[in-house]
Amino acid sequence: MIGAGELAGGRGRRLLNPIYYTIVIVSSALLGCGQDYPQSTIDPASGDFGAAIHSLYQTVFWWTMLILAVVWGVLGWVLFRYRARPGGPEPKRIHGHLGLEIGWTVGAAIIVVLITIPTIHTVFQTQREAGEDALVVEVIGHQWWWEFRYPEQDVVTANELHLPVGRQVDLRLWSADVIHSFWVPRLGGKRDLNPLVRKPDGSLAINRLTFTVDEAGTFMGQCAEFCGPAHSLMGLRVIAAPEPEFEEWVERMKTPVEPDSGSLAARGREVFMGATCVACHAIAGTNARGRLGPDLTRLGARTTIGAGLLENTRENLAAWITAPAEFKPGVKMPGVAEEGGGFPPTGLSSEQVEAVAAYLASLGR
Amino acid sequence: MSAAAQDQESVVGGTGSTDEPASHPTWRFYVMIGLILTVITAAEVAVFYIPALRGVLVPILLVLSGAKFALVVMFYMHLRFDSPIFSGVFVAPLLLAVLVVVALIVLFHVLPHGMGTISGSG
Amino acid sequence: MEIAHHPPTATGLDNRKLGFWTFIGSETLFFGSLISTYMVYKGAAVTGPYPHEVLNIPVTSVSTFVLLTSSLAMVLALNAVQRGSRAGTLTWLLATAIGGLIFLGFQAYEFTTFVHEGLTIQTNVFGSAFYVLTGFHGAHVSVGVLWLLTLAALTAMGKIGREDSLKVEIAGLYWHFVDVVWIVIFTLIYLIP
Amino acid sequence: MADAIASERGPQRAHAEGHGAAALYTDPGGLWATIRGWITTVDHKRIGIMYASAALFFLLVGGLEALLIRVQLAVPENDFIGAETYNQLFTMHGTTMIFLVAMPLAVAFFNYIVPLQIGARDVAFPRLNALSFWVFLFGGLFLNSSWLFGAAPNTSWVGYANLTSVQYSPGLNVDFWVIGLSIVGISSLIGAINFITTIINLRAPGLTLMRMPLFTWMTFVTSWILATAIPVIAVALIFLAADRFFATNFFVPGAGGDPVLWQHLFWIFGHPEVYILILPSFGIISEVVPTFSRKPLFGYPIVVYAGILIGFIGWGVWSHHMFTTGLGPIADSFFVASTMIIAIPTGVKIFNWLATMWGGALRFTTAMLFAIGLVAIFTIGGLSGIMHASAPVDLQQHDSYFVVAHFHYTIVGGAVTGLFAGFYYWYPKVTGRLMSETLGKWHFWTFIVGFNLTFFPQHFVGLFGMPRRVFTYPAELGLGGWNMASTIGAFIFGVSTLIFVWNLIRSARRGTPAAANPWDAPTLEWSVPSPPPHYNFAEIPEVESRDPLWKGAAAGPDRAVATGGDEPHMPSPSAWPILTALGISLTWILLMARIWWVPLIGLAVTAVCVYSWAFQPAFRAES
Repeated sequence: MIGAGELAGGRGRRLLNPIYYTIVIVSSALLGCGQDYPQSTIDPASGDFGAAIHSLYQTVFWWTMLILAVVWGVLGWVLFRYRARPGGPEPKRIHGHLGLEIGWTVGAAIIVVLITIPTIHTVFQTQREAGEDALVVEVIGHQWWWEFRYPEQDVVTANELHLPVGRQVDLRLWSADVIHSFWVPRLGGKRDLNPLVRKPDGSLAINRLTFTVDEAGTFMGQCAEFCGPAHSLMGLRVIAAPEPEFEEWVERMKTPVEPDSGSLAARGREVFMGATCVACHAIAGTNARGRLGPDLTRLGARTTIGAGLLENTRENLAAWITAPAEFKPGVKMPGVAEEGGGFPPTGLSSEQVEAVAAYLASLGR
Repeated sequence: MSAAAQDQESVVGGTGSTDEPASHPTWRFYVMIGLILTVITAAEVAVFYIPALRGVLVPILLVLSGAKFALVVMFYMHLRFDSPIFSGVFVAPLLLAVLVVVALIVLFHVLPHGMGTISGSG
Repeated sequence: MEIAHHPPTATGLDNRKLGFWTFIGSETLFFGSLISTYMVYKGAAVTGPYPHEVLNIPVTSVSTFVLLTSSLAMVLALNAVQRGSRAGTLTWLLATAIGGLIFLGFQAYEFTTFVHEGLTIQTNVFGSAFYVLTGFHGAHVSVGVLWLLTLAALTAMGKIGREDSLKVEIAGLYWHFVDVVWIVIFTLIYLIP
Repeated sequence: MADAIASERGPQRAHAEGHGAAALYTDPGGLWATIRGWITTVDHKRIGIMYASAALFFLLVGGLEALLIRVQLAVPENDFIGAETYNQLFTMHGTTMIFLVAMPLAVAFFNYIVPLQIGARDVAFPRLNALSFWVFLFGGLFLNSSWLFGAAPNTSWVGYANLTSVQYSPGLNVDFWVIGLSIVGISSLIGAINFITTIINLRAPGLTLMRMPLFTWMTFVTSWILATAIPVIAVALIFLAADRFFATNFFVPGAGGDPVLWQHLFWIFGHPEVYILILPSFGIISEVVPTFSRKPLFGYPIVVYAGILIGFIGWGVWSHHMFTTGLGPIADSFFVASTMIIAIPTGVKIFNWLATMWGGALRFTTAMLFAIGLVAIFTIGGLSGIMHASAPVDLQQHDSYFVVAHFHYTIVGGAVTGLFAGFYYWYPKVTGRLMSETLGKWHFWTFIVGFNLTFFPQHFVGLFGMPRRVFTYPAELGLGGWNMASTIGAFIFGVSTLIFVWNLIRSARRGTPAAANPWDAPTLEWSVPSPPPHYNFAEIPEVESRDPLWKGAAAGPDRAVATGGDEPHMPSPSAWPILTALGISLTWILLMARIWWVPLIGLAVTAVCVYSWAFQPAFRAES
């Protein structure tokens, strides 16, 4: 079991991580520059789940390296020593040696057992029940974005998962359409989001994932189960912050933002509320209560739009609203001139688009 | 028709020979098996309607139908008298099939997937 | 289909019979998968009709009995052809085929009744799993009936003699296999609640 | 070196020339007679050649798809091809390489080599053998015809439900996939039953099971896996087809269907499928390594039992493909344990090959180089396999490029490398000429460089967090360099494959003529002339040991070739296999009409063909 204390100071530990160290040195030598890998699985600096997996990975890694060294060593020796030489003796035609064969069978079996025991230990450790005071977040996969619901806080958001540092989280995962998979490599392994299926007792089966983040920061992740045309563009970010900051974020999410009257944003708000936007999108504190698309509450505060696709700027918002399919193939959101997801084109003028973009950008304050 | 098959013919189809009585059952024998099969089927249906046996219904039915299965395969399909190779090429896959059925029942009903649940209305 | 001038096989067994037993072995996995699916989906149907509302045990018991009896007729046909009795072969082959046809008649009756009661292949997972499983079994029975009728016709034309008993034997293996599959289906699908 | 071997056996050359490839593989009466001869052939050797040719054609198609994939991924945020085309490419690449290349290439060897190795004149059911091939070919062509409609399958080779449902994949793409695979599956099933019967029943006198060549043994095990695993995927495909064409609910969550069932059924087939791909190559190199070490296989019984054990345990490990599905810790642990167990027999085989070479006199022919390449490269794939057999570790590696690297190391580094060894090894038997060793060495070394440059970096790409099946990746992941290396490697690999194909074509005409046994190999196929006469053996040999030709006990060429009118009577050609194959394919394809009775037309065609077939005698009096 890995305690929280051992997990502190991720950066420092990375230097003590021989596999990471070796690969980065090799890759730097080959590629000519130092390189940072924000989605690395062998640099899980920031949580108990990732650390447990990584420690197991190291055990397995070194066993396999040992086997590889033996096999390649013997192979190399054999190829060198026993190559045919002119005039060499005819090989002795031996058919086997029971002792040797039993030897390497037992040897292989012992290594396998030595890998299996810690594996099964970690299987149970990483799938243990979350504690009573864990933060519950419902993670719902959609083609091709993430919905995050905080039932205890009564907050809904999309594509950026805010978590408190140091508090256990209890993710409850399922899908609204096809199978997706939640994966934030630096926080730990992935878990599928399956469509809801009735169990024999009448309840609906969901998946769970429990871990604690130990370091503040932004962690990149993305869908890891092929889910259709825009599977590659279903990114997510986990934003971990100290508990007080997280509480502040929750409060902000529950406080409606009113654009200044007469501003472009105010006009945008009018356009938004009168257009098909509200059929799919919700903004807390307004009449927009659609549930088919991402919740846009405090959209302006997000770092990206379109599930990690574009930087969150007013220009990008306008471009996205105008023609989302140009950025994301198969997207279910209609554009100004294209239908999408069964909805007709929005037919907004470019001024209206600008106004809506201004309104959405203003939701960050 | 290969020579081998003809050889077989003389063993399986020969009449009047008594040295290997099991290898060519008479029609009476077949009828008897048929009667047993019918009786077992009747027993299965009867068991189904007896309320007192509800608790042990499943094991009883499995045993009875297993018996029927074995009777047909051993006697009507002649595995009992034929080359063990035929039994081999049938029984080995049959065991795999049973494994698949049992494994899937366990994986869906005993250890159902999904590490948690939400209420049915959700 | 074996090579006529090939020397006796390594095992002394006929290629066709061995190949056919292998095929039957393979078929156990086919029906095993279909049956597993039915079992997996037991109780998963979200809307009715549910199995206990439509499955008719008495009627199916009768059709099961008919199919079992046809298996008896099948071994008697084999017995007859091995004895060289053309009349006996023809009679029992036809009896087997008629048994199969009656069974198919029961299945047609069952399917129509279910559809009237609102259970189609599209209604729920029970309907899907039930019709696909029993439908594939029924398709096997149909192929068997055609096969038996072909053999009967050949027998009537005098083209099946004692030396051809293997042809009847292999058709018989198929028929009995279809029968044992039904034994399993009847128990697992109809009788076990 | 090979030339020297060939000329050493001067006395046998006369026979080789007397039965030149040209005489064996053309029919008197010109081009049309030859074409008719091939499409109606029931000769296992011609069918083997057709399997290999078709599979090599699909290899070029699948390879081209791979190169397009690599171009798209060469740099981050590339827009060379769009998401939709990319998704079709990677789906078809996987489906093609597994079902239309690796499997049929192995079957090509089963066809050509197994009857010769066991001293038989043909397989047990020559016409069914032809049917297998034509069904495979039609299925493969149908699958690829989807490109013409711009509707190639696009939901990956595992086709996970419920993405494949009509609701989420309304186009024809998945229709092509489910129908194409169903047709190809029928072919594999028929072939498997044929080879099981052949190997049990047609062995020459004295060739007991424990004297059978390893390649024949692995063909036997593989055929068993096929005969038992194909029905499971068939059922899964039937469910998917029923969902799509008849609106059933097998994988519709809202109606109680469970997409996870698809995963189970798919992998119950899919994991044994891995052994279907690898075991034939294990068999091939278990022939090649002893021959070129001039030593019998070390621990023959253990290698045989290990093969059987792999085939059997392979049935109990499927859910290790589903560690992220959420099966719970008990099921996960079970599948961890069973998967770990299967590593043991695999490791044992590796050590037995090493021990075979130990103390030998190794001749580094191209065939031997590829066999050594298998031992070296497959080991990496096996070891990365152990990594993700460890379920928690797999939670990071699953569906990442690490897995892509892993299975290319096993399937290309293992299965395909073994098949290459088989080509160089048995080519002289098939054509009467050796493949060029010079081109062979070029092929081998470009393969080693290209393959490893392509796939080794993908381990890192995966460990650094790139999921598979993505058409693009953000530059900030820092993976551009590794991906570029991979792409360069892929092109080297492509060139290497072209060298191989060129070697195959060129050596057929210009290769050094080969004697009956150019490698001084121990097994029966080398006792007959190269190429063998159409009846294989004039007199069926008697076998007294595992290495009949090394013991000098088996038939020499004088017994292998019939003189005058003494030729054994072989089964006659028939057009019914190809016509029946058309009927079977048509039945499936007509499902796309989505009208319930239309496929019955195909069924009727099939029925007519089957009846005509059944009443056509296998042997006809020679005219």
